[in-house]
Amino acid sequence: MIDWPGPVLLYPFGGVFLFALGLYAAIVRRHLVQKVLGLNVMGSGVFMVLLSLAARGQATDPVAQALTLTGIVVAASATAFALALAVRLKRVSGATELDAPAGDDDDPARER
Amino acid sequence: MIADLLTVVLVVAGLAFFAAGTVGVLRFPDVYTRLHALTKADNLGLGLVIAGLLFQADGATGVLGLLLVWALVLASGTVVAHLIAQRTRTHGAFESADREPATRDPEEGGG
Amino acid sequence: MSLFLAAAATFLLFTVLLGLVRVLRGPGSGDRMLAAQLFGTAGVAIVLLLGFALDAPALIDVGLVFALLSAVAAVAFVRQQRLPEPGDGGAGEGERGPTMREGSDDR
Amino acid sequence: MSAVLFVFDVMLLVGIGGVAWHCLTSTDLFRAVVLFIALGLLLSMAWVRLEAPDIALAEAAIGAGVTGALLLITLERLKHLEALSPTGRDPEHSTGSSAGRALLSGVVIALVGALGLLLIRALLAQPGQAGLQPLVDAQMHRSGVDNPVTGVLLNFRAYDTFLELAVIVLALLGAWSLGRHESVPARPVPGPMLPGILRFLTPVAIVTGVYLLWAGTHGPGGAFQAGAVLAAAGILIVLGRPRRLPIAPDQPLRLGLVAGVALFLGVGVHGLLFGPGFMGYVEPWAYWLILAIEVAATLSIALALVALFIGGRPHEEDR
Repeated sequence: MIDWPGPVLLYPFGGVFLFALGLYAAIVRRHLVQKVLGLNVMGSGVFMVLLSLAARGQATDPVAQALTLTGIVVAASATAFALALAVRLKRVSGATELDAPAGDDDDPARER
Repeated sequence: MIADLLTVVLVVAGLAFFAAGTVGVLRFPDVYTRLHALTKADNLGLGLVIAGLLFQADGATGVLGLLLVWALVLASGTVVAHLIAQRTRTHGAFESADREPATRDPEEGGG
Repeated sequence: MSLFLAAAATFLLFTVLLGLVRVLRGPGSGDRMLAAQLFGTAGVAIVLLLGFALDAPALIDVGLVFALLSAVAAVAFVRQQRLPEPGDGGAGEGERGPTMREGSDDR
Repeated sequence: MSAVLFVFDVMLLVGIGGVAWHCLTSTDLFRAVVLFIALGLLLSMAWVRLEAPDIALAEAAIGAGVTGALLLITLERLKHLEALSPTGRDPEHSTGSSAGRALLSGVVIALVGALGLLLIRALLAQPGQAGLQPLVDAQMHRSGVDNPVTGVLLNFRAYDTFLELAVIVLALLGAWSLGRHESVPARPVPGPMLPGILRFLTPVAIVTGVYLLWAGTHGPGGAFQAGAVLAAAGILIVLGRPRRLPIAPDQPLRLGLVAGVALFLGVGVHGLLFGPGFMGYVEPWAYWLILAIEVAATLSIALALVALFIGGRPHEEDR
């Protein structure tokens, strides 16, 4: 089906870019939902690297595809759990980020 | 040969509707007119593309699958456009999910 | 033939990426959502065109799932509520059942 | 042909990179979520290009459908809690000292960039052949199915899939341990259109899910894709309820949630006692055992994803 080595050449680097971008966002962004989005993008980068490595030869490697498939479903359920944690944190402490002093009066809100 | 020609004509017509729809979504002034452009791309654009592909499909399953996709997009696309319009009318166009409506809490309005 | 179909898919991808500008600009949430809807429909067309271009008939199933599930996010979107107005807060709470009352009792 | 596909690939990758960038740097959370949904669709196209229709199906169902709806509803829940007690607010504006933030950003960019370069170097050193494909191909006739991905998932590497089902149940247990569920905060758009479309879409989604489950033994599809599509149908039902969530009967719900893991474990032990070993199948039955496990796994995955969408543990326990 592939008559040129294109995906093999291009997609792994796209995957590395996604991984790095997601890692950056997961570290730097402070809102928990944004961190979760960053982790998801990181995961997508990993999947892209795996799948493009699987697509190298004449036929695709089903082992890597199976790994990715389980990975996608696990990522979805982990995302759901993380979001449930974020909602719970919001309910208990009123915060949507980790490093804010939870429910404290020293909230940045006072600075404004 | 005739089938191939028909495919080309229909798919090109579909692409034209998609292009027009995209231009409309980009250029029209408000949600309602943009929805108008979107539904053209949804119904006619995809419809013509699928009509073109029907001539390339082999076997009844391929044809049925394509028609089912078309029916799904027709139904859900139309209703979704309607729902977005209705929501915009009742909730206002500029409410964004992570911002508080300015009327409710003035302190939050700037966020 | 497959060359033409691949070119058509590429053209559609181009229009889709242009349409993403509307998601970026907004301004309203309805604008972003409708651009995503256009994205979903064009995505169906791209996948179908690619399926015939690459001679992979299984991609019709992918198109089917695209068509089916692009509606789910939109339905979730229109189900979103506005914040309860200060005036009708009581009615809103009652409407949402016991869990939310529990939530406000927590604090 | 190849030149056109090259243009397609380049545009797709530029699109994916750009959408991911804007998604992760956006300060407007709603915009970020819509961009994330668009990213799921683009990734699905990328998986099509990488000859992985199985993954494209799962990504379309999960990335665009389940996760998208979940993120939208989570934003709504956070906003609702914000309205209940407006204490912690406007997280994106609480940036602390801007010089410190800039320094942190710079350091993280440098580290992430270095990591990226390392990864690219490692990728370039990879040998150019398709890993384990010949091995799978040689053993395929013994797996009981025709789709190699399903064969790997449910036969050759059944252990992974078994533990993966356990992880999903674990995630759900974690979510349930956080307390009662947050009701889906929603006031639907009035009028007959929303119930009407749900009445149309839900059965089609269920039929599609069952079809994908059946298709999985010989073509793209299988338990995960079917579970995701069925979960989308369940989410549609949850969203379609005008006021309250349906309260699921407790025992059947729990049984359904562990059905996949339990049946998998049972068949695995059966293989240990009577067959080739733990998680092995007695060969003439392989097809039927795999089909049974897939049905149970589909049920479990769909129920778990819907339960995760709803949030905490069901009501009845609190009574």
